[in-house]
Amino acid sequence: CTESGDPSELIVIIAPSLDNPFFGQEAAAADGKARELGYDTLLFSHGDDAYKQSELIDSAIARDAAAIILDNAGADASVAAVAKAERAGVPVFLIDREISRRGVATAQIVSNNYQGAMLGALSFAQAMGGGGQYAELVGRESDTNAAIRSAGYHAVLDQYPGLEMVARQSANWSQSEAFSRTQSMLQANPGIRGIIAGNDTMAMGAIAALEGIGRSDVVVVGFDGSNDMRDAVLAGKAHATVLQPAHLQAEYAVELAHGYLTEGATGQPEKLLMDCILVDAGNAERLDDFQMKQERD
Amino acid sequence: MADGNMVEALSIAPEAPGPRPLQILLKLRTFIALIAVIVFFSLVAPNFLSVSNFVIMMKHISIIAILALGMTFVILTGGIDLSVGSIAGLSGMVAGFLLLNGIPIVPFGTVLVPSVPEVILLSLACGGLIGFLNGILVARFNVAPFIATLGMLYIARGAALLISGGTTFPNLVGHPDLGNQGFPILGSGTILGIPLPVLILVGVTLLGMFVTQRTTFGRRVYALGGNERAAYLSGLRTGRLKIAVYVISGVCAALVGLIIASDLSAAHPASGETLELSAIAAVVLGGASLSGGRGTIIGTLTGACVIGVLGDGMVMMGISEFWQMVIKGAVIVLAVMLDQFQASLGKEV
Amino acid sequence: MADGNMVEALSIAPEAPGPRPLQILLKLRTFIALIAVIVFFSLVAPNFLSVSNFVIMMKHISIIAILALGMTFVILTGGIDLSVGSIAGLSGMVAGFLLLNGIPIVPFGTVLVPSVPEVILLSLACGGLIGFLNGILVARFNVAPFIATLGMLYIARGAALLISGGTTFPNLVGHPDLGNQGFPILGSGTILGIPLPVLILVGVTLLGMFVTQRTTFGRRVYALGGNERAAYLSGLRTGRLKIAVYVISGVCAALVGLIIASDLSAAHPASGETLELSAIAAVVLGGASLSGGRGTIIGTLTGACVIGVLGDGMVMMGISEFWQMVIKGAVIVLAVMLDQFQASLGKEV
Amino acid sequence: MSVLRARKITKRYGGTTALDGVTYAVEAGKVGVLIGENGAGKSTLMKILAGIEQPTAGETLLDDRPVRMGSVRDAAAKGVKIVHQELNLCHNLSVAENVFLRQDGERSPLLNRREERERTRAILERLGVGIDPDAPVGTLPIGQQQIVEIAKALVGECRVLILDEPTSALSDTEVTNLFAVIAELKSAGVGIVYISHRLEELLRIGDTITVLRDGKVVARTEAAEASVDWIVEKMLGREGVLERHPSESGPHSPVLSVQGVSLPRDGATSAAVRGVTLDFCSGEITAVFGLLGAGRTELLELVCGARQAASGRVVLNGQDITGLPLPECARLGLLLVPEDRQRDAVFRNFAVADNITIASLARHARSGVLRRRHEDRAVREQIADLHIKVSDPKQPIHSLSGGNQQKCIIGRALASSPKMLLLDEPSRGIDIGARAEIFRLLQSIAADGLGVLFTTSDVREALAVADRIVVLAKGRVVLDVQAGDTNETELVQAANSTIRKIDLKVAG
Ligand SMILES: Nc1ncnc2c1ncn2[C@@H]1O[C@H](COP(=O)(O)OP(=O)(O)OP(=O)(O)O)[C@@H](O)[C@H]1O
Ligand SMILES: Nc1ncnc2c1ncn2[C@@H]1O[C@H](COP(=O)(O)OP(=O)(O)OP(=O)(O)O)[C@@H](O)[C@H]1O
Ligand SMILES: [Mg+2]
Ligand SMILES: [Mg+2]
Repeated sequence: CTESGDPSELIVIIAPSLDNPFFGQEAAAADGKARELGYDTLLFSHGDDAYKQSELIDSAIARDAAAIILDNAGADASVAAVAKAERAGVPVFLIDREISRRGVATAQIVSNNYQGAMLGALSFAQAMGGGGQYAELVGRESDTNAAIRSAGYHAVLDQYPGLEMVARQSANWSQSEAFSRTQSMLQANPGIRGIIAGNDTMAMGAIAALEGIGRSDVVVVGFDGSNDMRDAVLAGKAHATVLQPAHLQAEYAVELAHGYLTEGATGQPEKLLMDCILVDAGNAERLDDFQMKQERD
Repeated sequence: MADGNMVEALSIAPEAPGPRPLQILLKLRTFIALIAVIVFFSLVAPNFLSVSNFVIMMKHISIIAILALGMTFVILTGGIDLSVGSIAGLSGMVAGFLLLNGIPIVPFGTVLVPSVPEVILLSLACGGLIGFLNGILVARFNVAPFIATLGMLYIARGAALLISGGTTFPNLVGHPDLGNQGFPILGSGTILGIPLPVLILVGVTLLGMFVTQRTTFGRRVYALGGNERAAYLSGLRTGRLKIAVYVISGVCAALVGLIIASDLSAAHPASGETLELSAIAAVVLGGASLSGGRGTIIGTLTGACVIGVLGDGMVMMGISEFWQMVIKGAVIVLAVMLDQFQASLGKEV
Repeated sequence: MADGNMVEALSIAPEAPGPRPLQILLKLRTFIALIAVIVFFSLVAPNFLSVSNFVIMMKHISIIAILALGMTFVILTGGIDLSVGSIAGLSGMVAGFLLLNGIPIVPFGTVLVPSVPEVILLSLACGGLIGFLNGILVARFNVAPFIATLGMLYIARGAALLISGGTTFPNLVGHPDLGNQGFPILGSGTILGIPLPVLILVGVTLLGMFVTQRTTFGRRVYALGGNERAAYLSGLRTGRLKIAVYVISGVCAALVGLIIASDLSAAHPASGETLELSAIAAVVLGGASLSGGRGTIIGTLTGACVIGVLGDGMVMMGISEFWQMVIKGAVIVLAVMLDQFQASLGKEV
Repeated sequence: MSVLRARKITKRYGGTTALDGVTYAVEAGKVGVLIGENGAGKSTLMKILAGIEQPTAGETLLDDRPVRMGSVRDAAAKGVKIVHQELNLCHNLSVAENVFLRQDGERSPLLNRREERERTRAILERLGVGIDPDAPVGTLPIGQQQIVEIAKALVGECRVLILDEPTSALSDTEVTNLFAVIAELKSAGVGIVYISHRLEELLRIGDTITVLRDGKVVARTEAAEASVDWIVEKMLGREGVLERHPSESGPHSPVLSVQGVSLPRDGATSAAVRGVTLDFCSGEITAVFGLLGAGRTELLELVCGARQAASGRVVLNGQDITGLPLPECARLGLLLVPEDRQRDAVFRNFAVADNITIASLARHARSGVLRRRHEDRAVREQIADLHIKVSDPKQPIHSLSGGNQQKCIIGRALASSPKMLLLDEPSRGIDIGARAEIFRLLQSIAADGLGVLFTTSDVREALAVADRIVVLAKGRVVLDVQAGDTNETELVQAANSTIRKIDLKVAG
């Protein structure tokens, strides 16, 4: 796409938070693409507060935004807000997370969190040798994604009779909380041989806790595919993470939006599930800023 | 209000002698700030100055304003209510639960399906109940309001999460078979183009003005905040008064929770988080004193408008999230500095 | 302390006459609660009762305890500091910035690379500065502490986000070429198996006890909280005292921010969020009065231990987040109810 | 010669002029007495001398050199100490800590508790009381607190000592002890300013007497040449204040009776009120006289429901109201006019009108909604009846003088249609003119058939105003007589009859 959009047109990008590397990258990617296509942009975050998201969408409507790129604040709680924008004639392009109803958003280019979680869990189970004690760090329990990822993990892990979950705690997506909770969980259950975390930030907290007591025999798996986690995988501190193609999604969503604004249709089905990619020692080098660099061959 | 002018309406504090024009300017400072903010954003933020945007802003303001109006009563008595955000979250969840699951009558194995008005009443009652517990802790057990409501903040939030196990209650549109449709109207309906939440806000404001200015209850609340010992020795039932203001605050918070859940057609257990801080800020911006006895409904409404307009305006201008936080903090501090400046103009040591 | 026994150490509140054994039990209630909590978890949580777990718990406690010790001074004067969590976040970010980027000297186009001790001092100074601003607002501009520090909460958090544009400063291990290695030791180092943060906590506690009990400054802080007007009329520089306590709180908060960043070898702008509430809860659990003049360092330390042990113990037991929240809230309220009960035993009307 | 001098001091607070070109000198080795009605400006003048307030115009001179008393510290450093009218103590600190609050850290930032304790003990002994230096101030009775307040001023160097109503809560012996200390200081060359509303005290202690009226010095003389009548005349510009108005007593019917009530002192072993049995009648003024700590406040608080009796009954018009909470008692017509006006009665955030009606709002409301016109009328009536000097009922109450504020509080009680008017030290901190007016008011209220019960620490007041006098000592009724059948000596002896030994025990 080289042709330029109407310069006065505005694309509003709303992400859950701008102080998390994943969402930060995602927003930056969308922002970069939109500017490249000649749009004005505004970047906001809703902090996983569905009502704040609704207010931000109101503001986007008031600003006559041409389109909204949204990483939403909850599959169920976002439906009404997205519908409101569409009613007001502002097409909404969802990225990363889906909403629970079809036919509301113009497009949903979302990670298949469930599939990704299963990938991670499978790799985790294999690294654990199909047995042993493990702990799970869950994201903020009121977040849809925390539940979906946890469900994906358990869809696989529960199939292994040898794997025993001895602790499960929420660390609210936070590194320092994951850090201190992991320390306590390890105290209670020194037999833990694996920790599977709902995102990379929490996995990094778990790794710091493990390093603190000098344990390198614990399998850690995260989710997101951040650079920090990549480095940990390369250093052998973590086993794997699951890359959500944040960069690709965001850019693709902007391109779809551009197509929709210039041609009146995306030419694609509403929902596009992008599969996640497992990142482990084998391919971690190619990971950068939430995208896999092109393979050399 | 009815027989007073704008200046009077802003403050029931006894008029301090001093240079009149400056006094009036300071008394009206929240209004002036509001107008300044509106003029500023009209100039710099595209599409800010439009009827539709004002309607939307009023709707946003209604959330924070209704919380703040309830909080005003608590702050007038010299208390504080940190639990309002959690109460809002909890009441939304209660409504969601009732709409989706009804009330299971375990011994009979049946389920009672309450109608939407009943759901609303039950949720409001739930907010009132938490407020009542706050009040009991403060009035009967002498727990400092900050601590009592801080504890309740955690308890109510935990309860909200427990109701659904942390998940969202989706799609609260009700079902024709069950006769419990219509819940989303509360938050997203309009009458003559005016959103229902705005009309509710108008109603709550008028009621609040009436109660503070025309009823014995209102007068007693000011007395209690002005001098608790004197209020007690004058025969006021200070304990009941305190309980009542926390109930009012709880009910207002529950109303906000309902509006949010209704507007989203979904109830999220984390909704309302940190709203208490904005509500307190609005009350204080509106000229109320945290030590009690001073503050007005109109002042609080103006304070909420400033916070709301500032928030929306900054978003429309595209100011970065981070700067928004800094500006919000600075505005709160600045407003209270002005308040102190006004107070010092007519102060005795 | 040196000349008193444990009972005395817990409270400087005037001794009320009353049934002695009950009085003592109540005075020691935080200790008793702590012991009860420890005994309980020893019975139900696997491996709770082990040296290594206690070391780790002490480390977790040190975070909240250091914040709470600084906060104790503020609360003793009758103030409150809501900004400590944000200050912790900000100071971590300042340290991260200095370690990764140094101090750019723009006119010369060069960069000054501070050593780790310099980084630590600068970050602490930054916390002290924010505390100083809080103090100025409270003492010179008469802004209510709740509001002044609420404003600062937003401002400092915004600043923390602005420093890095919202991202984390990763991998704060320094670089041999720059001579700024060793930062992670602060948080994760140990001496004779005892984590450095715990030793820092011990140091801060001893210092705090010394200052509150043996210095004129400490006495004056109590006087200020007991009766501000009396303190003023006795010739105390109440303004400076207030500024000083906020600076102390700010520096302690910055210290906590450094420990967190150092322990994780990474500085995250959102770190420390809502820690202020736990810190306040710890101080109040420790028997301090939010209206000032009553409270002790040892009490606060005990309060922080209760909160820390409770938190860790519940995690080890595997209690769900939701119930943890409810229990935390209930404990706070209950503790203060007991406090009031004790007070009422020797009260005048 | 004068140590400290105020020259042409003017002080304005907003619109009010508290001091208007006052010149006043404190002389070394002399006690200068300052007297004037409430609001005459005495405290304001002293606050300026002590650096707490800054004058709008005029200057202060120390040893005839102009100085700036910029702060309390400034003044204290120059040896000017002040004992304030109100108690300014930190209840959470011990006696010694309070006494040394100002002077601690003279030399180092570290505390020397032992030395403080010893020096405090010495000072307290000088004042003739055996208060434990380690006792928390909050647990001391008001009288002892006032002594601690005085002790604070006696630490360290002192050239000028200002005592602003230091004896309002002291017993006669304590006053005597204080006067001995003052005499000591005097001979050591300290210049003393003494302010009090107790006229006979002033004549006893003073060397010179200065009368202040409406912020101006109106008279000044040697104490030897002054008399109570002279002072009163200068203060008020008229003569004669408290005359006995025997009530035209009709047949009185009993309204309120307390039967064998006891009330334990908080936490302590001895009771604050012990087995008191009394009947109070309509149309009769009863004065409860006693020394500090006699339990007068407790008795009134017990009657109005603020405290619950440990034993005995309270009966109002035949109805047993024992144990009813205060709001119920208030509704039944027993509302207390408390002793500490500022702390317990005045709503500073309210106008005069709202202060008057707050206890009787229900009367001006229909199902909770205020009828403003109705309320307004009642307020105007009350203001007229009680001669409250206000320009507008909407005026903030804190702009009124103490006497007028007190009238508002009495008006509040009257507006709630009391069965019996209960007043705790209604004349405390009120100048003699306002006092006379208030007592005339009580007499006219009684003449209208309402029973009045008030407490007082002033025998003459009791004799002049009351129909009947009850003397309490150590919580017991030691005398119950008609005012016409007794005299000052008998009353004072009765009040002192049992309290001496016990007082010492309490103190020790
Ligand atoms: N801080 C203040 N602000 C406004 N007016 C004040 C202030 N302090 C005193 N005044 C006024 O100044 C006048 C003098 O007050 P001051 O306290 O000096 O009287 P006083 O002679 O000490 O009376 P009292 O016998 O009641 O102690 C009064 O009219 C009072 O209302
Ligand atoms: N906080 C307290 N702790 C212990 N004892 C107290 C306290 N307050 C008052 N008392 C005691 O109760 C008794 C009654 O006190 P109070 O001063 O009310 O008496 P009173 O007769 O009303 O005197 P007055 O009204 O002249 O001050 C006193 O002996 C006093 O020592
Ligand atoms: Mg005075
Ligand atoms: Mg008394």
